[in-house]
Amino acid sequence: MSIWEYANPVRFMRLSDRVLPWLAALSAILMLVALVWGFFFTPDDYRQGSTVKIIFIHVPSAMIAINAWVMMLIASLIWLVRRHHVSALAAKAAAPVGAVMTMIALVTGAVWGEPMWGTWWAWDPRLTSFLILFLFYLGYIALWAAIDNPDTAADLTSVLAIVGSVFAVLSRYAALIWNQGLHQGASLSMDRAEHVADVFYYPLVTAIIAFILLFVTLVILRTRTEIRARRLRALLAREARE
Amino acid sequence: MNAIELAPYRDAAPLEVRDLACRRGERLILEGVSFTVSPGRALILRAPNGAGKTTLLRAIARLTPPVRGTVSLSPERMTWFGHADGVKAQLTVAENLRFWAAVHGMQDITPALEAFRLADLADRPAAYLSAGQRRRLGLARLLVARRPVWLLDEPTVSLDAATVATFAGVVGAHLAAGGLALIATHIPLGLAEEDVLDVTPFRARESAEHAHDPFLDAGFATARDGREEVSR
Amino acid sequence: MMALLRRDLALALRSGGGFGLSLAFFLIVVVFVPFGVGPDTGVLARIAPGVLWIAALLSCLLSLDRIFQLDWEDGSLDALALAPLPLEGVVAMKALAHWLTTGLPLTVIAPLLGVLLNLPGAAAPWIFLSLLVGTPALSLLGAFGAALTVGIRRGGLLLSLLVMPLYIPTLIFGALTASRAGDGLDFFTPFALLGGVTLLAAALIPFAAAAAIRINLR
Amino acid sequence: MMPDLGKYAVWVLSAYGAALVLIAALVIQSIWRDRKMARMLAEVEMRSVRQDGDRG
Repeated sequence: MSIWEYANPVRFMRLSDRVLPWLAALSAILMLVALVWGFFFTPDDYRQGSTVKIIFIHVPSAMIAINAWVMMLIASLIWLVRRHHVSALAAKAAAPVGAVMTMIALVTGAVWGEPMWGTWWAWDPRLTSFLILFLFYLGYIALWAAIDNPDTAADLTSVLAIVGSVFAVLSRYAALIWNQGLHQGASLSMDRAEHVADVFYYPLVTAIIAFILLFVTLVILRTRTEIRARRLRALLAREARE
Repeated sequence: MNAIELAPYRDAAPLEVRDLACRRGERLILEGVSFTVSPGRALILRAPNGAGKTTLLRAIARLTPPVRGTVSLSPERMTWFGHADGVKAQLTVAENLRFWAAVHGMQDITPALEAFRLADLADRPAAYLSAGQRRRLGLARLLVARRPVWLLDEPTVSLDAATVATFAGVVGAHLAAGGLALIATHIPLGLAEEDVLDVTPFRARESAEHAHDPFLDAGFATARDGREEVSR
Repeated sequence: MMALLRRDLALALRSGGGFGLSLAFFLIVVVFVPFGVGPDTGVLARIAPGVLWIAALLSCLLSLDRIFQLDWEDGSLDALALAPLPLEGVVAMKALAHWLTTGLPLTVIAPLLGVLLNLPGAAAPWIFLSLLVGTPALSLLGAFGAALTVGIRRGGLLLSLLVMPLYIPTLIFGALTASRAGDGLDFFTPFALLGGVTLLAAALIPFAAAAAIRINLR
Repeated sequence: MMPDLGKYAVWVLSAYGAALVLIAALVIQSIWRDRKMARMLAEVEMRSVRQDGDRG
């Protein structure tokens, strides 16, 4: 059996029904562990004081914000090429999650920025890029909502996701050139010793895994909702015909 | 009435439709549609509204890609005329027609104007045409496109009897030149070369609709109780 | 293709709606800025390039929904889809017609309106050139948004929401070119990138927009 | 129990608070919508099963 079998809505519903409770429990536990660890059991940073604790929300949500868009792009491409309905609906399901993650990254960034930089909002390239990403999410969600025929909506939003990705990347570089920012460099890299001390590194990795699990859980849940909505629509249309 | 004569179409070929299945929106409307129209013949599509005449024509034109089946001729040999006539009110009659002629690589629009009795109105802005004149201008596009296959969706709606006769004459000339036409209409054109196809029998069966739409799959009913199934 | 361009130009000029309207809107936005920020010429001079760019961008948005909507409603788009022109060419020509009737006139009067904002003399030619190079991208991206929303009734607001994020790189590079020129700084990098964005849009958008139209015609 | 957050307590707490509220809202909305959709679907599903029976 190939992996594409799960792209069949019925199979997806069956499998996700079995997996979802475990996934939800695991992500809830891990999220609790990560945030409790990060909030209660990490020391203050010698420069940033206790504000460094915000990193355990800020960095994971920012990573999800970007990767949710990447996932939507990939799911859209799969839909355009292979016409798997679950793929299109998963892209639709991920958009609000990505948008909320972007908002969390922006809000925590602003709250962190105020004591550190002395301002809630700086038009720093990174913050600006996330704001732009947020606008892209809004447009994508609005286009899904505006089109009545779900297959047409899936096609058009996929095209938008492709073109949007190109211009989102362009905007990122435009923002870089436009303003060389205050923002510190990447907090996490392959060569971790250079950036973050171990006391922060392990809870941060835990938090990132927890956010990834939360994202996967929510996307599966919301995809199930979308599949049900499609099923409902199809049944009602059939009734109307009889 | 048969004063119009069209230059014969080159390499006339029959339009063969085999086992076509077409959809409108998410829904499968027609399946198993097969027929052949030879050059020089017109096929009248007959069916109640909503049965899928427009859907079938759009599928043959590949505007809506068919779900299944084959159409022997490529859309490059077809021209389409639907409910909306594509006439621009701000342009004159001649400008409207000259545009479509240029798009199709044609120069001379006089025969088309004459065929539809529009020659006197050539310089009038389309905004000042009567509904019937406007419709005739829309139909005149068929002649400047010079395509052997005409797909016509209710072309005679809102035409008076005289104009229907004019139009029937033009279609007759088109057929005489080796063209062919598919016409969805309620009003008989009274062409000598017409066959009638009732679309109703091709309505998609429920089982086919279910096979087409994965969200109508019967498996869903059990998927609801997925856990039960696992325990079994 | 030229026939299509000629027709769209004739339609835009004769219907009066799009052409004059976006110029008037441009003028109004520029005039309103001093009312909002105050008459201090120093402040106005500093923000002038950005204001002119934003005003041009907003004026461009006004007429976008007309690019495909009318042809969609009257069935011309169905006929064009079957015509011997590739739909990608149709998109490119329609974007060009939109630019000739919107972007180009805006570009021409922008340096004149710059006078109202006390635009530095050194920046005036670069406002003109940056708009000249950048506004085609606005028309192209607008055509893409119009193609996406052509099947939606009252899609105008949605169209703006979809298109404006795509305008960000053009806006940033365009305004940066003009303002850096005004300050006597190096403006070659943003100017080159502005041209790059336009070229990218010209290469990518006709295909994306044609795909969107085909999807909408189904 | 509460760690000493020093002078930045307000900021840290509000960042955590805002993030948790947003996440909770998203989770609750997702669950609520799924439940609602499942309920509506079950209703229609029952109806169509009954109709299928009539037809059979």
